[in-house]
Amino acid sequence: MKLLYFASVRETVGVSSEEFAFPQDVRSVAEAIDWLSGQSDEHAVAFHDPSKLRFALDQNMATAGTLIGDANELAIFPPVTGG
Amino acid sequence: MKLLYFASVRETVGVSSEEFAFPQDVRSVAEAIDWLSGQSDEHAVAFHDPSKLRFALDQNMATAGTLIGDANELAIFPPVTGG
Amino acid sequence: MKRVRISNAPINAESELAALTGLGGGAVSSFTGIVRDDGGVTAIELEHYPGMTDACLLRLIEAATARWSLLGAVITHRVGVVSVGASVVVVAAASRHRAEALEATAFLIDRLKTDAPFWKREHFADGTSKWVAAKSTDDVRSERWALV
Amino acid sequence: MKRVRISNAPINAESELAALTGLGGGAVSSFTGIVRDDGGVTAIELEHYPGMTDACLLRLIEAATARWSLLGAVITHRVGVVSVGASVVVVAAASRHRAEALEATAFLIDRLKTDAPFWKREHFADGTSKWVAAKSTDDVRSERWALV
Repeated sequence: MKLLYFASVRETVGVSSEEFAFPQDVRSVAEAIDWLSGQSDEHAVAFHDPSKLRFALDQNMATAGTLIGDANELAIFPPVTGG
Repeated sequence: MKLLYFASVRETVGVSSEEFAFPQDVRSVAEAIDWLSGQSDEHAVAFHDPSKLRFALDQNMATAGTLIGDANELAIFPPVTGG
Repeated sequence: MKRVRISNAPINAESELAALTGLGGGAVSSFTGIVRDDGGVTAIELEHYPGMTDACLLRLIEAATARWSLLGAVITHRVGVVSVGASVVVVAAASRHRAEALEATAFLIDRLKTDAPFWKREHFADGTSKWVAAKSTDDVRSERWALV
Repeated sequence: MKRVRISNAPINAESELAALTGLGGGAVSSFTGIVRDDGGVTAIELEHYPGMTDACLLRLIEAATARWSLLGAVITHRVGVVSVGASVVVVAAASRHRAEALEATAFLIDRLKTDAPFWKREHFADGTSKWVAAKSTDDVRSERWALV
């Protein structure tokens, strides 16, 4: 699974992109966030409050409850502020 | 009193502007229209249906019931179609 | 910045907007009305009430400014003959945030349609012409803005 | 005519509108978002999600076209560093009659604010910078457009 981070999430994690093979029991976006939080102190800080994060699976907006299925790309970012 | 006519009203009356001294009993716009209708066949045709006319007194929108008072200019025209 | 212009010459949205983008606000909204080729129309001819038109349009801007927090608003309206595809009217408003500019723009064009003393004559390819009738839908849209 | 552009270079409303005024419609409406000098901001820096941005903006135009009878719509959005006073975004819509273009323009900018993957960082005169927080008022405006 390709992970993409944007804006403050990218800055906190320290990279804009990385690859992980999630364990079998990671099925939803929320479970992925929980698992990612264990990967480093930076991940833990970046993902400690999932209510303040937004997600996209294969470039479509997703929620914490969305199942990952066979998606290839999970993007994690703060609420958008364009326009 | 200076009379101004616009668009189809101007074309029907045949002039864009004229002057009249209204009699004393012409107090409202409706009474002015009624009196003007008697001035010529063209006036009669132009003003036969006041519900299809709009009015301005001294360049402010008025209605049939508006009193003429000491206004100097009465404009009579069809509903506006700008924009 | 409040500006009203009655123009015999072609107008374009860009120059009308330029004055509004430099006012320090975050939002500029505009509406441009264009002559449509409706049933063979080749041009329209616009008559107006010269003494009243400027004052009427300025009153619309004053009303919009009283109702919304605007940094500026402009209305430019063509008179005379305007060909199909050319702009008849441009209204635009600037504000700090977008809601005000968007609403004021809709208000200005809706009220202009029912309140400003302009009359349109359509010219057709066969040489005929006729006055355009006012639309009841314009009255409905204008009355939406009545303050309750 | 549906067009989405992500631009590193300055944008101006005029060129964005030009394509829409020639579609035969009677109405073109536009909104321009401009960088405000809020509390000493000198510029903003826009990051986006390159793979997703174009598709997201095009989906917004598709949604507007499905909802209103439009002849065309465009969205152009800056990325990178944008100075105070410069345009960040232009959205515009063309339609036969004005109601559709006006509503679609408001819809496009309201939804862009909450749906499109852009993030703004503010740069200040003292050399500091910070990410802009999303506003709950933007959510409220976006949700107004939910189809009931």
